[in-house]
This record gives sequence, structure tokens and C-alpha cells, in this order.
Amino acid sequence: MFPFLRKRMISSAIPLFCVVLGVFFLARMTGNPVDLYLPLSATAEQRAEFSAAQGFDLSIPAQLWNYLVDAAHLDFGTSLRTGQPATEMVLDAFPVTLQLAGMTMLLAITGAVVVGSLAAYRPNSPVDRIASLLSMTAASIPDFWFAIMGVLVFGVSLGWLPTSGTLGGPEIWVLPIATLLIRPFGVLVQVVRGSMVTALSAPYVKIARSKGATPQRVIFGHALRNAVTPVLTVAGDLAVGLVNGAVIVETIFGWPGIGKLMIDSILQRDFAVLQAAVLLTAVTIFALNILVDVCHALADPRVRQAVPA
Amino acid sequence: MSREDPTTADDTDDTGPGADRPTADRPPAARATPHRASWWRMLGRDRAASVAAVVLTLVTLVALFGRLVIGDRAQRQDLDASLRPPSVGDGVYGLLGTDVLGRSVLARLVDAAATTLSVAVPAVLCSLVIGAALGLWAGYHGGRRESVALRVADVILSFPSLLIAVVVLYVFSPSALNIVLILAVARIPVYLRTARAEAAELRSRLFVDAARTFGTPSRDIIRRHILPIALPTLLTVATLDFCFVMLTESSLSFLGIGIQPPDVSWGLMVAQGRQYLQSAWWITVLPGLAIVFTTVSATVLAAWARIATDPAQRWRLTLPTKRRGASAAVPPELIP
Amino acid sequence: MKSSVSSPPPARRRPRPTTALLLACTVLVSSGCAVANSAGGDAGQADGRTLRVVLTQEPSTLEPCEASLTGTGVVVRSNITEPLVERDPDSGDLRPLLATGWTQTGPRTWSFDTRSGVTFQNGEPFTAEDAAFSIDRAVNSDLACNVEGYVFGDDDLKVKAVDDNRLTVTTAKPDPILPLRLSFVEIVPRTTDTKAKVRVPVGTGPYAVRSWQTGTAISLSRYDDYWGKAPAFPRARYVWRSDASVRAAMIDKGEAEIAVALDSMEAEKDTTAAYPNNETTALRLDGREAPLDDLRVRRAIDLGVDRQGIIDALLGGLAEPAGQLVPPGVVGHNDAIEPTSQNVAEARSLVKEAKADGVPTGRTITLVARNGMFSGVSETAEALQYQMEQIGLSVRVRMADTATQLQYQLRPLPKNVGPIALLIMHGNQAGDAAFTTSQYLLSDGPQSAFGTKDLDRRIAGAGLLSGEKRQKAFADLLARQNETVVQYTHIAHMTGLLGLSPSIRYEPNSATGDELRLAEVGPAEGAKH
Amino acid sequence: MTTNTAVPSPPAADAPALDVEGLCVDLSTPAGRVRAVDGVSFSVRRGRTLALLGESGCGKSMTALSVVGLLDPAADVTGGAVRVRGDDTLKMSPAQRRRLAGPVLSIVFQDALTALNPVQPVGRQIGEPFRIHRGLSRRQAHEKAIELMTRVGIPEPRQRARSYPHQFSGGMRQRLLIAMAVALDPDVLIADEPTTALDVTVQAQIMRLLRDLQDEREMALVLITHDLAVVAQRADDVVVMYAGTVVENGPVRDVFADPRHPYTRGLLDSVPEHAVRGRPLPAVPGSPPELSAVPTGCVFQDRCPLVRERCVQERPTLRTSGDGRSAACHFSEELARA
Repeated sequence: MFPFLRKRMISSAIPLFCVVLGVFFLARMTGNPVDLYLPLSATAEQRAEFSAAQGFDLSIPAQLWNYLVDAAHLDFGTSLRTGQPATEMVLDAFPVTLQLAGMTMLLAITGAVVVGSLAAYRPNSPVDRIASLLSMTAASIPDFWFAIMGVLVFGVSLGWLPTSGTLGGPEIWVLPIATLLIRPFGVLVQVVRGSMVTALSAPYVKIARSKGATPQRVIFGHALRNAVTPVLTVAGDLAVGLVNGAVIVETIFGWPGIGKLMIDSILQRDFAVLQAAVLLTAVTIFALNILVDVCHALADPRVRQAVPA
Repeated sequence: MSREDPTTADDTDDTGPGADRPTADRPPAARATPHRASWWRMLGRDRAASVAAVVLTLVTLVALFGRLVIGDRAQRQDLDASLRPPSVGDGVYGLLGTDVLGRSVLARLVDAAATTLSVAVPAVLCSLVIGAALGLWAGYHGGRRESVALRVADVILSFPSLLIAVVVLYVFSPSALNIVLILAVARIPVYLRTARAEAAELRSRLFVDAARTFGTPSRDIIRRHILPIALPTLLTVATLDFCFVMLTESSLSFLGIGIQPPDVSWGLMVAQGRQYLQSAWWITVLPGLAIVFTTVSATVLAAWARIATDPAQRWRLTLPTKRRGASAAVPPELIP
Repeated sequence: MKSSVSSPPPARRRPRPTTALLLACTVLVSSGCAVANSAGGDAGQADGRTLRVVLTQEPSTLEPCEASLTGTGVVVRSNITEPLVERDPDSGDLRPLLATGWTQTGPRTWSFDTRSGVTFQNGEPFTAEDAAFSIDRAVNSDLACNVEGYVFGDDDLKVKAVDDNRLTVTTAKPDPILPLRLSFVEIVPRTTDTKAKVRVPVGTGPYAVRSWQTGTAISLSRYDDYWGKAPAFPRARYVWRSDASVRAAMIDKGEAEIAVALDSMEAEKDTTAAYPNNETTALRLDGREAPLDDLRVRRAIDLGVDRQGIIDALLGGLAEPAGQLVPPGVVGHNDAIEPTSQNVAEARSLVKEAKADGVPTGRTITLVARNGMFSGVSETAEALQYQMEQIGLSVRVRMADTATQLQYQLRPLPKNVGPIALLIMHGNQAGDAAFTTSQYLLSDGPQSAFGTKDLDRRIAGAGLLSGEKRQKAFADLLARQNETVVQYTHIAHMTGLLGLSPSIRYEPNSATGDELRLAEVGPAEGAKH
Repeated sequence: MTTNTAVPSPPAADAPALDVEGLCVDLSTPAGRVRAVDGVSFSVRRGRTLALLGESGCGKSMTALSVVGLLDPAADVTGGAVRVRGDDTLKMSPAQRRRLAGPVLSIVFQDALTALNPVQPVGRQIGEPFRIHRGLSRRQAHEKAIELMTRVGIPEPRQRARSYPHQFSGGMRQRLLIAMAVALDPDVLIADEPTTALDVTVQAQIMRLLRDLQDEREMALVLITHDLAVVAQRADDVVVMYAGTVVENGPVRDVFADPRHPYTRGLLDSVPEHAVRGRPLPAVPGSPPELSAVPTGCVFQDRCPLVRERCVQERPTLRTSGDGRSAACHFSEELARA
């Protein structure tokens, strides 16, 4: 396992460097932020001064060099918008999104495994049809629409949940997580169902049944672990996609997470924060990919065996 | 690899596939004709799939010819007729009510169908073609080419696609073409990975080896031997990607940088109508339903087509739905 | 009897991955609760003591010298810090605040008496020295404060504290409205950093910043040694939600007492209050590019717009059709100007005429608007686009973000972008047309696309006048622009919509959008305290 | 520990361990519902071996799967009875059936690679019947698994018990599968083409193992095969199936010596004098009918060298003759004389 991890980390280094570069150019593409930060009537001198202070007057290669040197020291500069260190802002926002995404994936996977397995156990039964239809619908509902509906229905009309915000008890998690959840859940139910159907029709399942195993034992003891590989892959990709969802959810519910931070820093041309945020996200995504591979290996001995090769 | 092993069907159920199964004395060519004929029959047997096919056909027809029928009705504003609820009294165009600018929601739905599809279809096709080509090439050759392609996919995946879209669409103008390009690039890794996995598995198969020993150029091997096998999976992923593309386009509209007026897409309608959710539900709910119906239909049909194109499973489709056994609604390869 | 042993005890049967999953679940849940708890210290419940305000976005800073930025000002101004002089939003008159009186002692010199017995929230007493320091810091320093550019232009001020209670201010050129300009300078103690902007200010206002949980909330608490009347609510908390429907929902749910910038369709609710917010929307036509370089085309656009229709359908019927850039109540507003009423036939014939003269009326005009400029902005842009097409022009819409829109709005204007019709929203917070004309009408004004020499001369002249003459001069030049320049197709004097919980009493006024005075908010009659 | 009290007590020595009577299985196919198994009857006693012989698609595997209750959802048992220890399993609830599965009825599949769970160590899979039916702890079951692995001839069973199926050779995997099937000493073991996927030398070893285990445990063995040699060497009785029906049955020696159905005869005739084990079923000219197009008369009429008018009109029933044999041919007596 460890040589495998080491190899994966080394092979992530170059792509990560590409991300570092990409983020830099992505940020520069948004143009000079001078208009946003200076008074409307700022003079040419003031503009030049501002640019110089922020290092925007240097040539792009020079800016890139400075950025790389600083990044190597894990210094991502200071936010133009708030004057705080970018790293600090990003690290403040990151756990919020991580928890949101983590809870979402956990619930999505658990829920999808249960629902998908139930559906797969009796294909084309009413349970299966309802589960399939609901999951397909869930996967195709625009998330912002769902969020606003949730606020209006559960927040205002029924009054069960707070409308938004991060101040309060566990109930504040419900709507944001539900919003983030619908699509991954919908997709995963279908994936779990599909691969469970395949697994449940496999001969080893027949053999297990011939040993007198109960349906629970058949599903969870035999089929599930065989069905888990595609589920893991898809779950990994969905988790990556949660960054997109987080942008919407955090915007609507006013959560100070990294998605909101990124969109704000784009809109505010806050390069330092944007760079730090995207880079941290990218590192997380790489780590996630490695985690998915590790899970693959844990779930399937054949993969495990192939790893050292 | 999750495709059902053909042997599974054989040793558990040796009469199952019944008439459709190739037998030794029937040449494969002879099988083609009855199959084509039975496609319709198979579709007809599956109520869900036939409904889905009807919905998709309808959507396509509306997208292709709808504009000819409605003319400029989708753009025609009448500020005095703002926010009329659906009613039968206001003629055809008032059937689904009007939006805040007094435009017919029905006409806009029709107009938006064309725009929505003209974004979703090219975006999906671009990413499918590029991603599949790269993935098959990488997977077939393996080695360094494979790892380079995979790392490229890693890099693309690790940029949050919505944010790239925001940057690009704000910096270059938010045109439909740019949206298509962004979505296409963002989805390339998915096809790349899927195609690579298929090709990597197939490259060691006997028939590929055989082709190689005959000196067939690798381009031809990929095209003739690997692509046809990988295609059903790729097409399924592509079908399901429509959903993603439509939703992302909608999210972009929510952020204000999707399709720009006077063009209109379902996503834009949902996004713009969200503020009228309490007062005029029809503006946002109807296009939302259009998205849901279209994507659910695409998903159902994709699942059906996947089984229909898999010789080991096709027979299941010919059964009445109640006793259809292991028909995967969505293939495990689905990567949304 | 049934065999009870066919299924072994569930605990033993559970595969290891499940255990790991449960463990991960526990960790996540507990850490999640940790976050919730850490943020929950300020509990969001309606306790009747905390005034909860929901803004559109988090202020990027609370630096007082940036208070002319709406996002910052709405929190800072008159809540945390105060200026020497304040403008009455209703009458437009200046009222003493930290200054008790002022006189013009020379053509360029003013003298202010400062209030005694005032202390800053850090306990230090307020003197004229602090006032001088604050003006110096905001206007003359290298901080590039927004106030400096917006209110004072390039010229520095000479400020001197004569004694503890008097200061003199000398301008480079005669400035009849200096006290008005100084109403934008928030007074901070002399110990404030002069090298860098501060994030959290200290002032003399009725509330002091208690905590700022980045991304979550800003909490204020009543400053007990405030020199004026103590505000009703001991605490205030600002949160922000960018979606208007969520802000409205928070009022409905009782999660906030005040919500700013609601969508116009909420207007019918009795929990909302409309107020004229001094903002005026207009289309700025770039007269340097064909076909907009033709006066007939510009006039045709002006004639083609259905102002009342847009207001009724898209702005909730709350705004007033506009014929000039400044609303009533601003010095220089011309009562004689009638908003142009829509006349499509005439507009069409003007365009046709221009076309006959070789003006390329078919060239596509880009209508640029900013997302979130006001509620219904994208629909308004679509309506304008449609109405312009109806008179025979070709128009496309581009919705931009703030930074992109600023590139179109500010000089140097972008090149090679074709004819631009820019949707602007101008807020004259100061109540004097000089702020508007120098920015929007001067041929080389920072936010103006073009102009005429004649108008430039009139603007310069009007700025030197005061009293009735000033009013008339500006009124005349605004009418003049409508006749000879037509750079602007005025649309509407806007109305802000505030969500107010039934538990409080607050009368919004035209300044509410820029400074939301928490001290003016009280509990509703009969509401329990 | 507890015993499997819910399982009916073993029947009297001469009662059949498994008694299948008039089993009918319908299958949903593109052409509609077809009868895949049509009135199949047979019975087998403990210690005896019954061979189900037939070409691919004749319904023998489906018969076996119906007996153990593992039919595909596309197939339905529509009639008949499967009696085990005197009770009809077809009338049992799923839970009752589960109690039989393992201690009473057990099955071995052809492809051991797919029949073993690829993600579980083999020891765990082999020990599973003990965990399900005897409530043994994981450790106890593991010990039992090792015992069984030793018994079926896996070298170094203690180490190999923690290996995964893909780490074993085909023959070893088949041994593992057999070990799993005989774990609880079932009354009846159904072996569905247990050696087809193996090479010839391994086939012999596996058949020997099966025979030894059968002798040792007094099991009734139902051997499903298309290999005449295996039937000849291993089975006591044979049931010859064709197109879902039984065309002939009886003691192997008698049937092979004196087939009373033209199909059986055709099979036997096409084999060289000393059949080589492992050879696929020899060809009888023509191919079996599609299940959807089974003729109304005799199922074998299309390929029968003796076909006559009556065969087209009337389907022959399985007629029992006094010597414990039966055949479904109008002219079986004729054939016997020939």
C-alpha cells in the first residue's frame, strides 16, 4: 500500500504544478482589478501606484516568478478585498466546505447504497420503479431552484428549518446538505442499483443463496462489496463536482465556505485569494482521487494485487 | 469492469436468451436483420422506454421546427400582460401563462428547447469525440502516453468547472459558443477516463493481438476493434451528460452568465423565474419540468439502449417489464 | 420452532468498511457540530434585544474612509462612526453632528466648531485634532480612500485644528459645498493607522463593533457613553445573503428584523417598506460610435423606451419615470423636465431618417448591464433591448459582473467594442448635482462617454455658484443635455425596498441604502421588549 | 450450539432424498412465454448418483436451479413438486427454503471463478455455511473451512484460506466450490457440469473427489452433464432430457446398453466404441427445436430417424416398463427389439 501511495503522490506532483500555473493565468485572465479598488475618479498616477503596490506592473513572467517563489514558501499574498492573508482566509473557509461536502457524500453514499440495493434486489418491483424515477428526477433538478424551494417551503411555510445561515444548531445543516445531496444521491442510487443488479445476478450470489444466506447477507455480505468499485469511482467524481454545488449552496445560504470565497474572489478580482483557494481545492481533489484508489484497493483484492506491478 | 460477463447468462440459464442467441449454424450476418426489425418491438414492450422515446422525439422536433411555428412570439413583449397565469382563455400562447415581460411562456419554452439543445448537444459531442479519441489512444498504447493523458485529465478535473466558466464567461463575453466550449472541456476527462479504461482492458484481448500481428496500424485497430466495443458505454455516459450540461448551464444563468438575452434556454428561464417562485410559479416550474422530463427520458432511454445494444442482455428487453431481470437502469460506468 | 441461529448477531456480521464509515460519520458529525457551536455563540434567536439586519453581501472592510462604498457605508456610517456634518435626507439641509456649527471665513476657508463631551468608543475624548486627523487621513493620505476620489477629486485640503474645539479647512479652489463634502468624512481617533486601512474602526457612533466572524456575521453592541440619544436595541448583528428571496424569507420567518434590497415583487407584503433611494437608472449611449453618434438615433432610443411599462411590470410600480440624472430633492434637479413618454412611431421615423442619411442603424449595439445592479435588472435589460429593436435598431444584451461593467463605465473606456449602450445606476448621495455633472456629463468626466464644450463650460460655471443661482444653473444644464447631447436615456428614479419585521418600527428615507441608522430603529408599539 | 431443528428429520433409508415430480418451468422469451421444462420427474436416494443428460438448452440446468430455488427472475416454476425429506420445497416460504439450503440441498456450479466471490478470502466463503446454519463464530468457521480445504485436497490450507479466488488455479477453485457445497453434509448435492471448464486430468481428479465425498457422506448426487463417458462411469441412474422433457430414464447400465428412445440411441451411436472422457456430446444430425417452436407431437420428431405419422399427431408420454425404466416414444418397444 505504501509504495502505491508514494507513487501516486509523486505522479500528482506535475499535474499539481500545472494547476499552480493554471491558477495564475486564470486569475490574470480576469483583468486588472484596479478599477474595483480605486475610487471611480482615481488618477492615472494613483492607478499606476496601486498597480505597482500589488505587483501588477511587472511583466507576466516576473509576476509568475514572484508568485511561484512565494507559493513555494506557502505564501499566497494578501487579499486585495480585505487585506487579510489569503492563506488565512482560505484555511478559514475550507473546513466549512469540507464538512458540508463530507456530510453530503456520506449521506449520499449511505442513502444510495440502501435505496439502490433495495431497488436492485427486486428489479422492476414497485420499490425499484419508484426509486429509479425519484433518483433520476433528483439528479436533474437545478440545485439553486431546489434550495430556494426548500427555503420557502421548509423555512417559511412550514417553519421547520432556519432559512439560511450558519448560526444555530444542527438544523442549519439540513437545507444546505439536502441541496448539495440531491444530485449525487440521485446519480448514486442509479449507479448502486445498476452495479448491484449486475452483482446480484452473479453466480457467487447464487452460491451464497444456495448456502441459505438471508437477503441481507446476500446484499451486504456478498454483492455490495463487488458492486462498490463503480460506485466509488462515480462517488469520487461527484465529490469533485460538489465544489460547483458548494458555490451555489454557499451563495444562497450564506455559508462562509470555499465555494463562496472563490466566486467572490473572482468577482472582486482578488487574485491572491483565488489562487490560494483553487490550489487548495485542487490539492484536495488530488487527495480525494488517491483516497478513491485506496478504497478501490481495499474493496477489491485483485486491484490490491495489481498495485505493486 | 462491470459489464456483465456473458458466461453469467450462459451457465445459469442456458435457455434464457432463447431465440435471439446466436447459434453456431447461424452466421452473424444473418442475425442483423431480425434485430433491426425487433428494435421497435423491444421499444414497444418497454413502456417507460417508449414514453421516453416519445418525449425525446417531441423535444427534438420542437427544437428543430418549433421556431418556424412560433415566429417571434418568444421575444414579443407586452408589459401590460405581465405575469398572466396559465389559462385557456388567452389563446394558444397564453396557455402556459406569461412571464414578467409579458412574453408567452409556451413560446419561450419552445424557443428555449432549441437553444438548450444547441448548447447541450454540441458540448456533449465535443467532449465525447475529443475525450474518447484521447482516451482510446492513451488506453491502447499504455505506458507514458497513458499516464500523460490521465494526468491531463487530473489537471482539468481539479479546476472547479463552474469557476472556470465564471472566469471565462465574464472575461470573454458569455456567448453560447463559449458556454459550449467550457462545458466541453470540463467534461473531456470523464470520457477520457472511461475510454481509456475500456481500451486498456481490450488491448490485451486476443482479437486485438491478432490484428496487431497482422500489422494493422494502431489507428485502425482502435477504430475497428476497440471503438465499437467501447462505444455503448461512452454513448451512455454522453446521454447522461446532457443532464449535467443542462444543469450547469442553468447554474451559470443563476450566476448571471449563462445564455444571454434575447436568446433563452430552459436553464435561464428557471434561473430568472426563481424570484417569482411565490407569485408566479409557472415561469420557473415549467422550464424546470422540461429539464427534468428531458433528462429523465434521456436516462431511461440510455439505460434501455445500453441493454438493447448488449447482445448478452438484449433478450431481457423482449420480456414484459414485470419480469425483466437484471436490467441496469444506469450502467455503473455512468460518471455524471 | 424457528431456527434462531441462521442469522448470527448483527454486530459481528458487519463488514469492516462499514465500521470505518460509521467512524468517519461520527467524526464528521462531531466536527460539524463543533463548527455550528462555535458560530452559535451569538445565537440567532429573536430575543428582542438584538437587531438583526440582513445585507446583500459581506462588507469587504469597515474602514471609515471607504464609507462611500455602499457595502461599507451601510454598516459604518452613523452607526459606528459619525461625520462632522450630516445631510438631512428629506430636506437636503445640513445638520450639525460632531460639529456644532460652521462658517465660511474666507473664499476658500471654512471654520468648524466641534462638539465637546464626545468620546470615542476606545474611551478617548473627541477634539478638533481628531477631526483634522480624520480629514487629513481620508483626503490627503496615500490610502487611496474611496471618499477622496468620490467626493473631493484630486485637490488636497489644508486642515488645521486651531484649538480643541475649532478647526479650519482651506480648499485649493473656492468650494461652496465644502460642508456637504465633509459630511462624507467619518471621524476616527487620531491613533488610527495612517499607513494602512483598518478593518475594524473605532468611532463616536452609537454602536461599537463587538466581533466580526468573517463570512458569518458582524456584531455591534450599544456604546454606552454615546453622546446622543441611546439607541433602543442594545445589540445589532449584520448577516448577508446574496439571494433576495432568501433575505425576504428571513423576514417572513422572523430570522431578521431588517432586510435590504428586496425584490420588487415583495412590495405588496406589509412587511416591506419602499423608499426613494436617490438612485437613477439610465442608458448611457456612447455617442462616439455609429449609429449612436447620430443625435436622431439617440433621441429615438429616448423616445422608444416605455418607462412606465418597465416600472409597472419589472420594478413593482415603485419607481418614478426619470427625465434627468438627479432625483427631486437634489440641488440642481429641474422640475420642468418631463420624462420622455414613449412614442414608437416618432422613434421609428427618426431611425429611418438617420438610416436614409447613411447612418448604419443596422450595426449591433451592445447593451451592457451589471448583474445585481437592482432587482429585475436583467429583465429591464431585456425590455430595453426589445424596445430598441422595435424602433429598428439591432441590439444584444451583455450582462457583466461589477469589474467588467466598470471597464465600460469608467475612463479610459474600452476600445473596439462597438457601440455601447450602458445601463448605469447613479446615486447622488450628496444631494448636489455637481457630483453628478462632473462625473457623468463632462466631456471627459470619469463616467462620461462624450459631451460638448458648451455643456462643459456650463458645468464649470455652475459649480462655482451657490444658492438659487446654483440650482438654476444646474437645472438649465440638465435640460440642455436632454436637448443637445442626449447622452442619457433616463429611465427611472428608483425606489429601494426594505423588509421590516413587524416587531420593529423604522421609517426608511432616501439615505437608507447608504447609511442604515440603527439608532432610528425602535421596537414596534406593543411589541414586547 | 444449536442444531438445525427446523429441518425435517432424515427420512427412512429407502425413501428418496430428492423427489421431483412433474416439474414445469416457464420462461419469458422474446417470442412470449415458453415452457422450458415440461413435466420432468425423477428421484434419487442417498448414496446414489443420478445423471441428468442432455444437450445445451434442453432444460437440465433449469431443472437443477428450480430444485435449489435459484431460478432467474425470467423463469417461473409453474407446476410439479420438488420433495425433499418428504416436503415440497416449492410450497415453502423463502425462510423455510433457506433453512434447507446447505444442510439438505447443495449445488456446485460449472465456472468456479465466477461462482466464488472474488472479494472474499476463500476460507471465509467456505466457512460461511457454518456461520449461517450452525451459528459458529468467525474463528470456528475458519477452522471448519480449513478442515474442509484439507479434505478436498488444497495444499497448505491454513495459509491458503486467506487467499482470494483469483489466486487459485481452476481445479483448485472447483475443489473449493465443492468443499463449500458439502460443508454441512447435505442430503442432496447437485453438480451442474462440475468439470466442463477443466482440462481432462483435472476433470478426473474432481470426479474422483466427488465420488469419495459422496461415499463418505452418503449424499444423493445429481450430476448434470452432457458427457456420456462421465455418465457411464459415475452415475447409477440416468435421465435423458430433450427440449425440456424427459425422453428416457432408467439405470445407466440398462439405458446405455439398450436405449429405448431414438434420441438416446442417437447419442450413443455417435460415440466411438471407447468414448473419451471429456468429449463434448456427439452430434445427432440437426439441432434441437427452439423452445418457442416445440412441435405439437413428439418433441424429437424433426430429427428422429423413425418418425411416423403418429409422432406428428401425438406426443408420446413417458411410459414406465417393469424393469424400472421408462421412455417417451411411441415405438420404444420396437426400438428395444431392434
